[in-house]
Amino acid sequence: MGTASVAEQEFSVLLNEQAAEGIWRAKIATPVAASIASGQFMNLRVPGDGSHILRIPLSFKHADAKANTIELLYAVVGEGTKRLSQMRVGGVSTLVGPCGRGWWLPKTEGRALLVAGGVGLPPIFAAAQQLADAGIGFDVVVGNHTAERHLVKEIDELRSMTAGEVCDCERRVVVCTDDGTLGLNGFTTDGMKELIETRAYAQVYTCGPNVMMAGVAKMAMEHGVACQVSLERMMGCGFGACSCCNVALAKGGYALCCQDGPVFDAQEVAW
Amino acid sequence: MGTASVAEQEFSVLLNEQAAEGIWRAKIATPVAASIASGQFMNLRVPGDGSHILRIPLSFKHADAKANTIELLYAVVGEGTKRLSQMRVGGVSTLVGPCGRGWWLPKTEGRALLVAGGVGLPPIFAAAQQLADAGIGFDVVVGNHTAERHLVKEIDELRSMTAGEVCDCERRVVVCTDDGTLGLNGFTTDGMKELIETRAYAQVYTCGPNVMMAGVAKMAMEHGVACQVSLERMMGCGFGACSCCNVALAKGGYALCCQDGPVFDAQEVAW
Amino acid sequence: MVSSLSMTVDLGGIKMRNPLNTASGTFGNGVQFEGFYDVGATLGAITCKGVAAEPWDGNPAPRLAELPSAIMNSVGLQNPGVHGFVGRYGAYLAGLREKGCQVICQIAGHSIDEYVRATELFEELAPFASGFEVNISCPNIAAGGAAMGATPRAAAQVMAAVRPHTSRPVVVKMAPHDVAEIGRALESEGADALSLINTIPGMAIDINTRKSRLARATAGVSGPAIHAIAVRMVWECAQAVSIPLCGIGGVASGADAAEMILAGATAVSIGTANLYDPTCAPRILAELEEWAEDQGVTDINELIGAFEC
Amino acid sequence: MVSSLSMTVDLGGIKMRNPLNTASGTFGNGVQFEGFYDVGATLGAITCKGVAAEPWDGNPAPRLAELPSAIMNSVGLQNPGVHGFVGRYGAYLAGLREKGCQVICQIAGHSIDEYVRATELFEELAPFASGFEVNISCPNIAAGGAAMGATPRAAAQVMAAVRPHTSRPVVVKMAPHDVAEIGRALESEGADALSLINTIPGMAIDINTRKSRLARATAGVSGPAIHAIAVRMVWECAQAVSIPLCGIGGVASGADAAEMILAGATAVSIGTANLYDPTCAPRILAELEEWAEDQGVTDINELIGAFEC
Repeated sequence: MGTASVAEQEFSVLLNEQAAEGIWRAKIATPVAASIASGQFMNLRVPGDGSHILRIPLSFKHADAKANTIELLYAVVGEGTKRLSQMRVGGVSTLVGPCGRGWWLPKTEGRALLVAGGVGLPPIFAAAQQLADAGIGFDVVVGNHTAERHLVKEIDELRSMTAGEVCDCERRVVVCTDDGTLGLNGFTTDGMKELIETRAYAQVYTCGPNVMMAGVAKMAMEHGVACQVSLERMMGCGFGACSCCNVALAKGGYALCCQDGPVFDAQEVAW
Repeated sequence: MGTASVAEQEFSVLLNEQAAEGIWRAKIATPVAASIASGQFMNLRVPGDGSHILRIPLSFKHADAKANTIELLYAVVGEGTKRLSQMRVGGVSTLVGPCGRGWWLPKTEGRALLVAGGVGLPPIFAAAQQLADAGIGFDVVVGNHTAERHLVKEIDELRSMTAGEVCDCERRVVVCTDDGTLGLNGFTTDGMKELIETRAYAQVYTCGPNVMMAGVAKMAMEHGVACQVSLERMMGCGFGACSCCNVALAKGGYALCCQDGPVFDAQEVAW
Repeated sequence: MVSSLSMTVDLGGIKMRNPLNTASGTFGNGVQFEGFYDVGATLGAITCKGVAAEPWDGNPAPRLAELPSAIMNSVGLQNPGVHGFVGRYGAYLAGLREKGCQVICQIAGHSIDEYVRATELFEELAPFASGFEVNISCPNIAAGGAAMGATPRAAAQVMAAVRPHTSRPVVVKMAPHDVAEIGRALESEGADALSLINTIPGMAIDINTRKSRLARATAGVSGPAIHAIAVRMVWECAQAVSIPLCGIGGVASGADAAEMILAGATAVSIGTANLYDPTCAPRILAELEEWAEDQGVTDINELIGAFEC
Repeated sequence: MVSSLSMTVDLGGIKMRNPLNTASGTFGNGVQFEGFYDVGATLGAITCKGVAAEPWDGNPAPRLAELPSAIMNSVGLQNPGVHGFVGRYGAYLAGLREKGCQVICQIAGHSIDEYVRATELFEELAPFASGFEVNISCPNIAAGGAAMGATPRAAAQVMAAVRPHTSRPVVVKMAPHDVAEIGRALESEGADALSLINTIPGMAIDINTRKSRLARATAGVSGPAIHAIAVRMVWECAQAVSIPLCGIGGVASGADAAEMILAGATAVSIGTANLYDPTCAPRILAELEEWAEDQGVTDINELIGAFEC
């Protein structure tokens, strides 16, 4: 059972500030930084309101195993993330993790294409780091509704990220907005289209709204490229105890997002 | 209906600090300061924890109608008062008030005896101010388990309070502790005994633990002195809507602490 | 745009200007809220505290405990009897009627005879009553109360006994169990409407004294904690009967009220929220109107039972 | 001082080292919690997820909603069938037995025949099972589930059918209604113990789409919000039967567990709290022991049903 190693850990807030419209950037100190893998997630308890009993599942942007710190990016969408955004530097609580199954490296030689929509960026950023560390080249498509939602800092970091990478060809980072206020005027699938039709890829990695991932997965399969998707579900526990976060499978039946995912082979999922 | 004038008002925290062991002193700005009378109370909403839906009924020490400020003293006993003690200066919320029926002046000529036990001090302090303003002489007995619980500032203020008072004879302020760590070693009833046996009183005012008030009321009646008691009950609303804060009456049946009290003629109450 | 939206509903003959009502026992008799807002100009109806033919003292203290997102009470229908009630509140309640707010008087009893006697007295003394709510589900009284509404047969007997004594609309306040079966029995005996749910019996034990935290062993749980349970029971009852329902249970927002309406409630009562948020009714009404307009209807009645299964 | 206190209890033949059990469906099959604490060395028993003779897919997504101080789920007993269950978890569960933690396997079914078939398979394939819990109260499956436990007669039929097929202790998981009457019926058909309550059916409606927030119209409410209701039902059931009870419902602290014991529960299951506070069990056990010592008893059994009315 991969989940048997999930533990409860303390965390303390080192940084917690707005990064873009509705998006917050945080840095926490926690021992889980040493064991969490790219694409896995944590389930955070945000103290304060006893009427909201569930934890908040969060993917992460970067984990520093030496410093025992984790960088987070999260959208303030509901009551829980609002309370999280109000946690002060120095505030402490607990998290459960490392949770689930993360990204895996391409099974075949070649370049990777990363497609991030909205707050799907953090796990995509972690995948980029993983690829860079493995010396695998990649291109990135980052999409948002509008310019104000874009995480300029992360996009710059994606452009300059080099750790260990053997640069077989120049990396392309395509930014798009639904309203054309920044970069390509269109959806991430539009940005993905021109890349996948002009470059060869061994693997597509994607995270974002479900409808976007469905489109990305479809396009990847049409081009015969393997595709990994990082799914999001409301979760009761985060470690396989309650079976509430089910994901319908193409072969029928369900998998659990928290335990069998959040990263799935796009072909396994019933879109 | 005296309760028909109860309204919801905003309040903001001007001061909120520890005053003694387990006791906090606060000052709030609120329009209710202009209308609340000595011995009445407010029902405060303390923001933060949605799982605790009830407000917190609090008596007060002093209301400044010109400055629209109210001074509070409260014991941190439960989850609600703990959250209240964590409210920062500048924090805002709402309160319901003015609630209930407060102290009334003695119906006959003469001196008053005030007996406060533990956190029963705030309404007793308000009564002292009311008497002083009316030029009525009074003595005070203040009791606590131990010295660390005593509110030295308030005791000094009770000694020096003079506004309008015609000093027919020197005021006595008797401090007692159950453990003898300050003043008289004994209960407030011990302090009360020597006063009521040596001085003539027209009215006794008391607030504190129920068992103490029962003893004070009994002694007052034995000496033929009228006695007002300020009772405490858990409350659902604070303005007579739910009938949850019932007080058993000597004649049988019940009154409501929030509407018919919190101040009662001791003879009306079934002790 | 509110002008183009009709909010009037008909609760079994009680014509309400809007669906908002108050749960008996959480609203005093209205006058306690006049300092918070103009009751008569705001609500569709108020339901007064339960009243019996003769005065009741109610239960000993303590009557209240706080629970997670809820409270528990065992007031036990303390009331001054019909004569005392009419004497104290009659003039005020008649004034509410004049302002367009319906007044529902709640009838309490320990036995069928007492329900009948109280109904007779109300008929005689309460011309201001728009209709009556028969409480056969109070969990906090020894005889009568919930016992009278525990089975379809017992509930039907009370309704059958009360029915001949008034021509005004009769609503029956139901206990939180077997609402479909009991609802059908009440409808067949001539109930004009049903209100549900009453509080859910619970227990809170002081583990040090081993005694109840309240004076009685059990008491009624109410508040946001029971809202989802109440919505489900309203939906179950709506499938079973054709008379209108008044949805009650943890309503603290326009969204909560909208859920009740979608589940099949014609009217919605605000209960426990009146106690801790006494100005909530005008806000809830505004939120409800805004929702109805967002739904694109011109009449709130189009949304009653519009839940899509 | 813990050494002088005996915490062992007997749940209808299932000898537990302490009263702590886990509510089926909130604890996976135990192994998911090994990273939080040593399950086998800590708990008195675990109750596994409900398993049927053949695999079930469970309900579509979404299966979960958050409510005030509660959650609502409609998992619908997704399970791999007895063969799959034993294959995946048998070795682990046998290990728990060796550590002194009892293993209660939960039996699910859509019909009496399916309950019987699952029982037969467990008898054959699960030597590690200390006993069985028959789930006749799952609110989230179309056939079977709560329907099988809705009436005393239906509940008794399931128990009567299962009883001959195992000599191991049989606990029956009860729905949150009519617990006295149904409890007596189950006792008379040979149930060794009863566990209550299962989740309380509720509804949460998305007022914009007019559809349920979950894939099914209704789902089961659990968590602190229902604790007081559960304690009351345990108390009602304890008055009605002489077999031991396992108290379930919103237990999140030693005090919550103590209330269940005082109300008449021999064992106490931790449910929803396992999900949001997965390390709570050792803490709750320590708090329970501290309370028992404060009460001055040398045997926790002295406190079962010690509520003073």
